[in-house]
Amino acid sequence: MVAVSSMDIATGADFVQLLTPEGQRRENPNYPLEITPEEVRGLYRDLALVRRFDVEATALQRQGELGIWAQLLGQEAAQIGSGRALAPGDMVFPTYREHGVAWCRGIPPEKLLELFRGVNFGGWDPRQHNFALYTIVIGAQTLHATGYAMGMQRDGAEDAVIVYFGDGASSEGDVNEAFIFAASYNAPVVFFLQNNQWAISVPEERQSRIPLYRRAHGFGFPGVRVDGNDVLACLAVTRKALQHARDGQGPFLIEAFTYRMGAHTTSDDPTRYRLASELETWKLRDPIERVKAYLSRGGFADSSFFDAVEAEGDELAARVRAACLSMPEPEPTDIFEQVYAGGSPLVDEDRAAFERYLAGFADDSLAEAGDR
Amino acid sequence: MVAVSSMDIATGADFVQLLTPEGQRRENPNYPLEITPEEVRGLYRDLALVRRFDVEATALQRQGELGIWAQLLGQEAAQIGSGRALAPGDMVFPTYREHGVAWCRGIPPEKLLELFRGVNFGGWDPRQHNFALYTIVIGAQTLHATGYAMGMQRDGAEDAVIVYFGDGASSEGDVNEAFIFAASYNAPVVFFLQNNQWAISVPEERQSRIPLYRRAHGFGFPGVRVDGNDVLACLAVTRKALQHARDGQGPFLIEAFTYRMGAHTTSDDPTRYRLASELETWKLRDPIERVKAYLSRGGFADSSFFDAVEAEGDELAARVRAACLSMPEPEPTDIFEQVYAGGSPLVDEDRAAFERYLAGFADDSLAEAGDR
Amino acid sequence: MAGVAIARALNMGLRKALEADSKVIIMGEDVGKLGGVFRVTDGLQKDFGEDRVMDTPLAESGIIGTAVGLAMRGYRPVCEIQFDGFVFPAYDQIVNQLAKLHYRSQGLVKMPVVVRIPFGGGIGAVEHHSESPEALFAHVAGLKVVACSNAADAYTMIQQAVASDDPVVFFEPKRRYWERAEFDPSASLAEAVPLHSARVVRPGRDVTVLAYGPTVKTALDAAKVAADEGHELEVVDVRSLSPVDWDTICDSVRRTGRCVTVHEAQVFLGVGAELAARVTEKCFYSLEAPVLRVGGFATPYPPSRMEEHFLPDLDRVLEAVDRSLAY
Amino acid sequence: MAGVAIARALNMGLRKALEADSKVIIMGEDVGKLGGVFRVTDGLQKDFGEDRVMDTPLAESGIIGTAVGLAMRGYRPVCEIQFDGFVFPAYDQIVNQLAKLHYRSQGLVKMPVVVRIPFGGGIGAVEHHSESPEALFAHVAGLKVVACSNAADAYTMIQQAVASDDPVVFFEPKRRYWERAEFDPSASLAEAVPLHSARVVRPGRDVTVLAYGPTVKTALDAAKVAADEGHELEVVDVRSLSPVDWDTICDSVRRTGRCVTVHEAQVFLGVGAELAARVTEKCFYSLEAPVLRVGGFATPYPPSRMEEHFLPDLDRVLEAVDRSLAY
Ligand SMILES: Cc1ncc(C[n+]2csc(CCOP(=O)(O)OP(=O)(O)O)c2C)c(N)n1
Ligand SMILES: Cc1ncc(C[n+]2csc(CCOP(=O)(O)OP(=O)(O)O)c2C)c(N)n1
Ligand SMILES: [Mg+2]
Ligand SMILES: [Mg+2]
Repeated sequence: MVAVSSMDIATGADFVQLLTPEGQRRENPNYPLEITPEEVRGLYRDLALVRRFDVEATALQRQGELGIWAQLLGQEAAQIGSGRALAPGDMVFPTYREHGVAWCRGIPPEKLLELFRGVNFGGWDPRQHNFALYTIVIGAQTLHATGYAMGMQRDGAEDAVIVYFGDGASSEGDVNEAFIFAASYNAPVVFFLQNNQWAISVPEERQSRIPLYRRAHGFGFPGVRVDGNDVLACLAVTRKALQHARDGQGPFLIEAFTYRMGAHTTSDDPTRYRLASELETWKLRDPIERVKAYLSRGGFADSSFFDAVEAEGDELAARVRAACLSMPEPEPTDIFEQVYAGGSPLVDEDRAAFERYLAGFADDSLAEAGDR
Repeated sequence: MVAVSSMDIATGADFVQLLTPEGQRRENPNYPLEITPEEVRGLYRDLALVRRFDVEATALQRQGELGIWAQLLGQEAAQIGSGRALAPGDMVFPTYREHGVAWCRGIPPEKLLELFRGVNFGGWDPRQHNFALYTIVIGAQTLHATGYAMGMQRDGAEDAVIVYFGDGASSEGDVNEAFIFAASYNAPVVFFLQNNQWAISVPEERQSRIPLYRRAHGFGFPGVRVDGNDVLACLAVTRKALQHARDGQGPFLIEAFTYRMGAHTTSDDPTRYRLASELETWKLRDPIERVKAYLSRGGFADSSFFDAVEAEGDELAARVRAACLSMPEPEPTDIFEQVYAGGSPLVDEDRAAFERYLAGFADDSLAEAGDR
Repeated sequence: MAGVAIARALNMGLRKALEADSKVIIMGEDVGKLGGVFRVTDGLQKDFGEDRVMDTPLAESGIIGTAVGLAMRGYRPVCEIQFDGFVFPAYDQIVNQLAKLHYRSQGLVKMPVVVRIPFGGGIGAVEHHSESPEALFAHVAGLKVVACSNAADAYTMIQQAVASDDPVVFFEPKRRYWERAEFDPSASLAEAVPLHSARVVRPGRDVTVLAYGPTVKTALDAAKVAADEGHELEVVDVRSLSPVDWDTICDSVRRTGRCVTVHEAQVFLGVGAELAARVTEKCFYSLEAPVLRVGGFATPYPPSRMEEHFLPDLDRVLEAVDRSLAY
Repeated sequence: MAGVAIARALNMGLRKALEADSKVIIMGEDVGKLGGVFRVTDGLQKDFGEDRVMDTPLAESGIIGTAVGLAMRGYRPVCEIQFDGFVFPAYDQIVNQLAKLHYRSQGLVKMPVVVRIPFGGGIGAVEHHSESPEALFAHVAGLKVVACSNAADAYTMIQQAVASDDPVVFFEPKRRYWERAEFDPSASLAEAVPLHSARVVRPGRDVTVLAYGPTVKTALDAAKVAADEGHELEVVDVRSLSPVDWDTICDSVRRTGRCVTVHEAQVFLGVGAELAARVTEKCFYSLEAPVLRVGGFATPYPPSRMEEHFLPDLDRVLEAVDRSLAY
């Protein structure tokens, strides 16, 4: 069988890279990138802060403050690069791991904790940030994104949609149907596939025996593979893909080839299915280190800058932690809120019965002085 | 948008044709075909007989003997060419239109009528003919075929699976998941897509903006387009694809580009959505005429042969008609047969109640002399 | 106006909905030039264009999934599922997404999507074309589920469903598509009975018969025969399967003291199970007999030559009525 | 043998099934090296190889659809669905294909496929990880549906399910996976109680409580408390949701005259609806009170911080028992 090892591909030719792991700038005629040191410093700051936030969220889970946490460790460049390519009017459909993209959309990081703490299913207004709720059912959001893009078409809007999904998700029927609808209606949607090489314990080779970006070619639209640990390449390629969509040229698939440096979630134990050595190899391709190297070597930033960012990260972490600990608990009766826009007697009946039931305890505890 | 007109494609280069509409033999280095006049006469007979059968079945529906009929008119070459490429041990998964393939598998044509008359869901033993039941839920059988092929792998069998589906079916998630599983496990399955250019009233352009055979390339296995009205090309390409599967090289997609010359089914009215002129163009590419032309021009067959085949067709039609008219009606209590292999008290209870209920009538009609 | 068939009434209702709100769009397989296999969308693409009456690729999950996205963008999609048996590929998008998004977003994201499903048997079709999956949707919180039984309701209810800000699974009685009834298409929607109300379609004092969709006519036919035999059946068209209008139903059962439910879906865990369980709970002291249920058998839908025996008919309803009266 | 957790008992049962028949194969997401997110298949790939314990691509319809094909080829696939909320992409293959093929082929094609689904809430998970979809399968003719509630049953029932020539949807009580019980793994399967039988797990004369899966423990806890208050609850573990063992259930209700059902799924059209409707029909004259149903509310499963209120607990069971006794 034609199985392709990830490594070969990541170093192969059909692969857009503008900043090497060593921090060297590379040019790519198809993806020219004009960027000022100031902008690169901004990207560094984004990368460092979302990583710091992610570390804090992981710690909060360990301490029992969150039920579970899906770390983005290692995928910062893919998310910040693509997230910073977006225009305000563009709509984003994330999975459950796009904390970095959420950051770019101006969602207060602590809001991301609410779903994982279990107080609600997402603490932000999708319309206000043009950032949909996290979707946990793998692949389902790719169809929502395509439909939303079809709506933009009808509105004559000049915006585009970007939808995130993983290497495992690429196997779901929904994702392939999304490719079909998007191509059929030429919808302005960018499919951003973060290939972190693992679907929990299942390696990407189980999902596809050829590089995933090629999937798009079989559906009749462009697909490219970019170094997902290279924030500059992710920025340049996503900009081009969004422009492609805005120009009425239809869908575009970006495969950001990266690596999930952490566990799938805090419930997962990667030692059961992958070698520690794999992680070591990928640490050498760290998405943040290479930007730091570029900035330092080029004299675009000195230690005072890096220290400042680190300090800012610690403040952010402290703020997030405080917000998490002081997060209000939902009311039991919130269970019955917003099931329907138009309400339902069935829900009202259950709610009334539940309120009587709760009241019953109050009485009990008075009467029987709570002896049950 | 990159919509491609069917016509361009059908005359394009990436298109395997071994017998032109005018009956000229063409060679294709990738698909060499050694075939004797005797064998071609055999194919002609197959083509002519299944068409005659299809015409008779359509007439039976018009006369109220069948609830509905799905005509194969125009797709005879795709089905006979691929069907005659099969070895006895190969397993076939059809849609609801593969009457020609069923013919090649030795299923008595009248058996095909039982589903459409409504006496059962398929009158043959799938294991005896290595021909699964017709599947009406679009695309579902492609996953069954893939799983069956995975079973063959485990058995170390030297057979392969072929599964039929349409241009419309190519949009279903199941079909794309079948491509993924087949590629992932390198299963010995040939995906035979009959692109008759219509999914009821929806043209193939709505399903894909590039030729459908290319879909396979995005999943990492070969896909080729063959002239679906050329029985020799369908035979040669299917043989090669089956060999590819048997040799352990995994899945293969064949797009047989053809045309649905009849209505979708006898319930359909194509005049509502397509031009008569389209049909005229395709009559010039008739799958049977070109074989007749080849045989006549080459002096491989004379009128006595063609007359004999026609006579045989009429006999077949008469036999099928007689069998249809004398088909036994199912018993009302057959409803309760074979719901479960292990039986179920729930079914038994319903059956008992129903039998009491029927018995009640018997009594009534005696007592009240049937005055309800 | 003169007698109009249910299929035509739905077409008229959809046309009104398209006229009333430019955000309403129709999508599905063959809904365009063909006008749907039952012609319910006949002529609509011609008059409203391909952007508003859209033939889709052949993929049900894709139809509902993109409808969800269109709804997020402010559109009001009306999706046609060609036949009952073909809704299941879309089941995940309906149950996990369409039904839950309003709740998950704490009311910020509305899902005004209608999923039209021709349902039930009796048309001599091949397998998968005669299913009655309504209970599989009514059990899902977040969805509203209705079934129309006559042309007047079809015309009104489809407009009410499109106007609803909640997702509505709309079941159409396939084998009754050609049944005609008179109604006034100019009557104001505002004054129509609410979408989620049941209706007594024939008053009677002896036994309450609960039916919906295609079996309402069956129940009415049974009531006629029963009347000759001296039994007055009160036939209630349940109309809304989620939420259910318990007041109308229980008011009837309290008067009759007896209740029989009728649907084509298999009895086991069919809608009749909930009707029986809750009616018994709410009307326990009024019931002279257990609620009896008439419906499909605990088997898959059989080949069409046997369907007349599978489908609850007048006689099976009367048989249940007799058993109820025998208590 | 010493106390074994349910997850471990299932693992032991699957190992036995793999040893007993070389045609048995396990397939699903992460069932290989990881051993499943709940470790139910822990170590099985290592011992039986990748051909028999197979990690699949991430596609549920693909898992069930290929399992159907493997079954046609003579294999006996045991498919793991990682969490209850993720079975819906496979719903079409389960309902239209897996459930119907034996019937459609007039018994020529057997479908010995097991679909394992960890179900129910209470583990503090995020959305879609705490669903109770059992009624959506029990309503489908052609499927058999069971739920285990303890380690001994888990060990036996999974082996019986794999041995069944019919498709079995096998529900595992997620939040009880770590509950331990003692049992004899060497006991012969032939002498075990049949897969589709219910069992009285605690005798009592006052009220029959019907539960299955995770709520059996809830019912037993409630029975203890009720006993202190002088009420003897008879707890029946329904075990098989399709077909249901009516004899055991009705025998109990006829003795107690009162019945309460308990499950996590929403009450509306949940399995309790069928239990209530049929028990009422079969035991009408023995019932002192209507069958009362305790279950989830008519809402989607809420965020985990609220789940303790959503899940039927000891107090809600006792409250229903009190209401039943008050009739
Ligand atoms: C439909 C569905 N099936 C299974 C799951 C369980 N699950 C959660 S994440 C995951 C793996 C996803 O892998 P991938 O798409 O590569 O995304 P990643 O987590 O690597 O970012 C699985 C199987 C799910 N959430 N939804
Ligand atoms: C899942 C599903 N959706 C819809 C249908 C209704 N339907 C029957 S045939 C058909 C068109 C199929 O087109 P294609 O796949 O091209 O096959 P063809 O009939 O042209 O041979 C449709 C939509 C179905 N049978 N199954
Ligand atoms: Mg991944
Ligand atoms: Mg076609």
